Amino acid sequence: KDSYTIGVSNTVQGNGWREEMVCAMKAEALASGKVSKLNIAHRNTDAAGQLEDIRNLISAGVDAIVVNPADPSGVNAALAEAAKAGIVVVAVDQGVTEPSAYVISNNQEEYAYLGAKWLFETIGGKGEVVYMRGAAGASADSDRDKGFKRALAEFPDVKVAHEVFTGWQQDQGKQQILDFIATGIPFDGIWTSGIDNVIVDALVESQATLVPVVGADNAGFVGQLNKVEGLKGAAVTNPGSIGGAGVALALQILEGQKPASQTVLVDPELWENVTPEGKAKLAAAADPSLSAEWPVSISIPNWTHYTKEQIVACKGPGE
Amino acid sequence: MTDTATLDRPAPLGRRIRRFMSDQPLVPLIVLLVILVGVLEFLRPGIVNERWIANTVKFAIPLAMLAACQTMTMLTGGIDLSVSTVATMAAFFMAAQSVALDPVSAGAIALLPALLIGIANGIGVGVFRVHPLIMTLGTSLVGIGCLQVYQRTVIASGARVPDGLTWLGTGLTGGVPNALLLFIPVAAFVILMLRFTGFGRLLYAVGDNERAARLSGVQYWRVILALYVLSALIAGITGLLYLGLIRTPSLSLADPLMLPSVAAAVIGGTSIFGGRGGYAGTIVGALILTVLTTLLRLLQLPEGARLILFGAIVLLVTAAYLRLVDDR
Amino acid sequence: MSRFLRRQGWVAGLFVLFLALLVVTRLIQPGYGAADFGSLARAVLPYAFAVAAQTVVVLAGGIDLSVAAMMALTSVTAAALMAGASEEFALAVVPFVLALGFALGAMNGALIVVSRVPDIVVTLATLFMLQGAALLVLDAPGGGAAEWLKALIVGTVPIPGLPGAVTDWIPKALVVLVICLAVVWIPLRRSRLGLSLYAIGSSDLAAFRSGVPVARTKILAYALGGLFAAMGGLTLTMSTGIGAPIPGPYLLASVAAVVLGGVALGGGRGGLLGPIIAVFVLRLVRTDLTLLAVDPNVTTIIEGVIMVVVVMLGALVAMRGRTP
Amino acid sequence: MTTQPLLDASGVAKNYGAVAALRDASLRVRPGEVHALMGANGAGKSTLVKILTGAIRPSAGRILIRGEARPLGSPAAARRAGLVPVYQEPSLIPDLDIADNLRLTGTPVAPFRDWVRALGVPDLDLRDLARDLPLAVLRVLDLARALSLEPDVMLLDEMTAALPANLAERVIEVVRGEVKTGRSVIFISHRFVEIAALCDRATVLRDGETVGVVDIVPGIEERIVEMMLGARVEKTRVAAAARDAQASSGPPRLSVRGLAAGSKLEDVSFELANGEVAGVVALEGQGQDELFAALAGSIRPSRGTIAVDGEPVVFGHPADAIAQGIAYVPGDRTEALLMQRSVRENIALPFSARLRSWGPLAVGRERGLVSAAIERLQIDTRAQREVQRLSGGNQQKVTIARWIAADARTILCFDPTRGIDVRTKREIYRLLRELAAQGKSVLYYTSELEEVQRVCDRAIVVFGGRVVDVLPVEIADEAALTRAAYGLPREAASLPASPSGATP
Ligand SMILES: Nc1ncnc2c1ncn2[C@@H]1O[C@H](COP(=O)(O)OP(=O)(O)OP(=O)(O)O)[C@@H](O)[C@H]1O
Ligand SMILES: Nc1ncnc2c1ncn2[C@@H]1O[C@H](COP(=O)(O)OP(=O)(O)OP(=O)(O)O)[C@@H](O)[C@H]1O
Ligand SMILES: O[C@@H]1[C@@H](O)[C@H](O)OC[C@H]1O
Ligand SMILES: [Mg+2]
Ligand SMILES: [Mg+2]
Repeated sequence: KDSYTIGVSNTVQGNGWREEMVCAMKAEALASGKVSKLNIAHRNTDAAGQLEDIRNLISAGVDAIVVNPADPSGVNAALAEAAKAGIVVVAVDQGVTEPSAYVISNNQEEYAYLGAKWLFETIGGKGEVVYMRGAAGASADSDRDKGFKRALAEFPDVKVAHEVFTGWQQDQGKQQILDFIATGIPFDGIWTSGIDNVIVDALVESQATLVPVVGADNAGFVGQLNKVEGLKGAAVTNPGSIGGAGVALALQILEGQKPASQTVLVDPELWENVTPEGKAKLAAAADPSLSAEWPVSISIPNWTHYTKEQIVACKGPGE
Repeated sequence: MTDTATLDRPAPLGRRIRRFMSDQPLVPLIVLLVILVGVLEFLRPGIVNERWIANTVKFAIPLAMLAACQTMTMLTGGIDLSVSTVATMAAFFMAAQSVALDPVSAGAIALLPALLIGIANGIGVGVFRVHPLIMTLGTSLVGIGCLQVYQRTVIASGARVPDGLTWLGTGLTGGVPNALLLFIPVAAFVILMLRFTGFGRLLYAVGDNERAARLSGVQYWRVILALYVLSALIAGITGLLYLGLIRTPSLSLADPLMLPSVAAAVIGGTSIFGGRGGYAGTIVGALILTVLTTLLRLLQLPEGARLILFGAIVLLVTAAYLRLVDDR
Repeated sequence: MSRFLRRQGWVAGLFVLFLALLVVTRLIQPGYGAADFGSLARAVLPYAFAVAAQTVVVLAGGIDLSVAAMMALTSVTAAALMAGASEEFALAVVPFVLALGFALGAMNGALIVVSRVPDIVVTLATLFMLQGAALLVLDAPGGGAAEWLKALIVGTVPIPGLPGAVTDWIPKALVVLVICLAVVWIPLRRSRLGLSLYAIGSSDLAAFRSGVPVARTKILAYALGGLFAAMGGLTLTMSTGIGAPIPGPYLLASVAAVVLGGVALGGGRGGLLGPIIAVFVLRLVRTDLTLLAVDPNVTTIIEGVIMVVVVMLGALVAMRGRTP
Repeated sequence: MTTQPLLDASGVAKNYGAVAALRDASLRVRPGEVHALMGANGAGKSTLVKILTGAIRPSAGRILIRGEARPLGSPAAARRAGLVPVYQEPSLIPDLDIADNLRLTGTPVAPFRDWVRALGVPDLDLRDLARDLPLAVLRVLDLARALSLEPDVMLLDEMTAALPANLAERVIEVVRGEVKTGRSVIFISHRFVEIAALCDRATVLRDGETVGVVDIVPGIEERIVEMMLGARVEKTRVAAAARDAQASSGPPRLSVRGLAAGSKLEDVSFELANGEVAGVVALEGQGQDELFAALAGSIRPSRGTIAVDGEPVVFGHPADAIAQGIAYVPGDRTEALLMQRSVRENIALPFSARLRSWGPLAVGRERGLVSAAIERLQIDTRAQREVQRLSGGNQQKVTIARWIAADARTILCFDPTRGIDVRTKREIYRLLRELAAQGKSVLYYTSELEEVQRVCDRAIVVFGGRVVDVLPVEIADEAALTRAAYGLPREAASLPASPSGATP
């Protein structure tokens, strides 16, 4: 069969990362040539709303569902119903505990650990850091918190001077750091959960000391790591294109090629602008043509098959 | 002729203070603002410096501007829940159009959706008499949807924040935020408009008693249409300024300002039922909220406790203020 | 008859619209059946309780911006209490959480009465406070739910004497919804208290002069709102098996459905049935849009347009009715 | 007096911010009497009623019921103490039907029905929503509800003000019957006829103080007025200059042909000349509301034509009528006022209405016009920051002052003296005559028939949505007007030459 319909469920709208994820799904579906229709439920909602969306997709009779779960266990009921109806279920970006579902995900704990460890090393294993988290209560945030704490435990002389939730909102993050800078309390580094370029902006605008900053591989931040004079920092990859990988995995399973394990973790990479190798990676990754909120890793080797034009065009089959 | 003329004996001090407050509703608000700043300085000596003030003002301005929209619409008994969407749309369109166009043309295009949403709100509320809460919520949903569709074109073309906006949004001149260059005229316009123009009078009039206004020849729908268009345009301009301040055109850029913009107007003494209030209070309200946010952040509380305190203080301030000002 | 049409015409119209939408759904997806209707009923649950909460308060002349936050708090409380606890323990958790909702609602009402600050402002403040409290209970989604509780809304109810073809279309979720609402609403509607509630919404001065204890009634309206919100919070925990501290999209949805359901914002006019049917209509519209695989971004536009257009139509109808 | 008073209030005071609404009011009511509470506008009558019935709390004072202090903290408590009011404004819940309204207040249904019938409303459907009923019926229902609670003391605050003559009469009769059973009634009205017909004694308030208690005997009227106003007032007779409306040259200011609107106004034709005050007389619900609303541009007529200065016009909005110089003063002042705004803003409101005056205000000019209007109407501006703090009479003056300031050429006054004291009434009569003398024209609906001869040049009588007679002022006494208002033909003897401007 080469005309599958695939359902997609996502519960964060208006976030650059998630938009890239959806575009990657569309591009992969188109590039594969095996998908006749994508049926996308994409809105701001909670686990209960996602249950509704997944059930609507089941009603629509899709062959597979690719889901970015609002919660690791909160949507299990609907995922189990889908599996019972013979639908292939793939979770991307974050895991689910439903055993019948396949998972292809960024390793969120590792993401935080890598960046935090680099930061603590860079500031010399001691000092005060600002810890700028994501949305309070979101599961990606709590996974990352585990990674951050693990790294922190390895550096007993590093202290958290200030811990805040940015809510993954640019303006919140910017105001928070400006407020903190204004207090005059010294700090030696900043770890962010992906709200990164506005933090660098704030440091520059307020003429504060440019301390090392850790962020994600968002286009804006990568550009800054390349260009901003005196800025030390690292981008940890967290590809939104994992969505495309999810579609690819779903298609493989539909074609009868089950993966060896239910869970495939894509490990993050860290690109810093201190060593020549890091600089080279950053220079290669930089893509000023992308929207600042889009992660630059727009494809995942061995998984996705579309071109940059295709993901940027953001068009699925039949569009 | 004043009320005092009828008094046989001097009123007790408490009542005199109340009457003073009632005539000068700004005074207690400013006192509160000063107290909050005092507390902040007490908690972190040295924090209140030139840089901090500039920073606070910078962030209070967009809030105060969106709260201008709430003030004006609340005076007529309405509310404008589409302001954050309108601001975000303007910012997003601006950033997207600036890649190819000069800032002025881009700005004009960016304000177009604001104009359209304003007209739709005005017609819905003024002509069809849809409840403003619902109407502006609906157009806001439509606006967000359009933005999400539009957003795809930006992925291909990229986005750019014009330098002029960055200068306006983030720049300081001699320690004073450049944003005041935009804000002072806007604030003066709103204050003077409300106090000294026929249109301002009509806003109070339709908010107080729409029937009475009608019997005096006031055409409700015209007033409301003009009002919501004006509100949307101010929101749009706020979006442009905010883009200059945050410098990332995200799809939820101005959302966090939505509920605080209502709170700022309310704290500033504008009645949500219409007919009473003004913009000067709102500006102080916006400053109070901004300082309060900083204060709570510095307390280093868990997020949950911070939210609880924030809500409690907003409520307390509003209640105390009403008590103080309500001379009845 | 004309009196019925004038008072219930809107609700009847909504119901017809719902039936029409069901037909449309069958046309789009010929396989749409009882199981799918069950899914709809489960999706409706939290919205229906949110809108019930909003309806009582709006009828009494108020508005409650804190419903979604209240649902989050009650949901995490239930989930946190039930996590790792025995099945029987949940028997105590349910009434506790309902009482909590009732008490928090009463707190909303009392704050409004005591502070004399407008409802919309007080509940805006408590929105932040309740959300903060939810984060203190659980700082991330988690907790658990008793199996029996989860099972309460799964499947259908076999009713002796009725053929399976019929009972298949009576999902448990719907039965739970109807029972929970009816147990509170029907006695209320018939009591003097219910009248008082409409009275203070219609004109609090006239109500006061008619001897209605305005403050007490207002507090009670909010308390009932809190109770319904707690039921909504419980259904969240029941369907997801967890509690999430960040409020879902229930506030705006509840206000929209209240208005679509023919309840006057401002109080005194309308009932509970209209808003509940409105919730079904709105959920079914989403189902249809998903079935049609409409571009998800366009879906938001369509939902917004529907809301505006339906309310405008209602306004037009009302205007026609006024000028004979 | 040896009988213990049923109600004994003394030293009652109430402050609203800076203004003392009541300073030192006392009121003693015996069992079985109808006790009038009188006073000029702003004297504090309503405030006293509200205090006595638990609607507001006094700042000071002592209130005894049958010699005992009873709690009066809420309307419910006052009711338990036997005090039941009928307030000036209807107190039924608009969105509840009548049956539910009764249930809410625990009113027994059967007696209520009987009272409603006795008060002259035969066909009430208990399932009607209160909001759908006309004002006069609501007033009657309020009274019937109070009556069925069998109170010891009933307080009627300007109960008859909004009633047409026939219903007002019924009310008087019923109240008179009620006191025979030993209950007492406190009766507030600005109509001396009613006071004379009904009351035993009167307590007179002036500036928040009780200035006297008198027995109602023939001729006491002048004395009460003196006490109310603190000075003697000349009683003016027919103010209308006997003048010939035909004499003014040019087309009539307003001419109405075959006008129909709403369900009540069937077919009305008449002309209003420049410099004329034409009275409109009708029982409740004969289409007069629709007539005024149509002329004011508030509703669209379904048939007929309106011409202004000989030119046909079509009004889609009050603004259109105002553009033609036609202003409307509604009977219910809450319909006309911005209660939270200042006297000045209220008066200046029409200035800003038009699109071209949305810009900066002409502050100086506005102040001049407004203060001239305030001066001319002698508005008490002590509490001018918010119109809602003015007394009823002063509020009413503001609604008229607005159109004096706007220099309207034609004023449609709908019962403008409803619930207003004698002095203010006379001021308003004088003002309207002055306007007429300046060539302006006034259409004047009144529910108080004696006003016609005081202020009008002729009376247009409407019955069943049609003009049934036009009486010249000389013969338009209460008896003649009443006959006409009930649709009866004129008595042969008084038939004069056909009046000018009569229906063709
Ligand atoms: N809320 C208020 N605030 C300030 N002053 C008030 C308020 N209410 C009443 N007053 C003042 O108290 C005085 C008495 O008012 P009240 O309405 O009791 O008089 P009244 O005897 O009913 O007069 P009228 O016959 O004109 O209605 C008036 O001068 C009025 O301006
Ligand atoms: N709940 C209230 N809060 C504040 N002011 C009130 C309230 N109720 C009435 N008032 C004010 O008190 C004054 C007297 O009111 P009331 O309705 O008794 O008088 P009125 O309409 O002047 O009476 P009337 O014309 O029948 O003599 C008015 O100025 C009114 O605005
Ligand atoms: O990095 C984040 C991603 O992992 C989360 O799931 O959605 C929002 C993103 O910013
Ligand atoms: Mg009075
Ligand atoms: Mg009065």
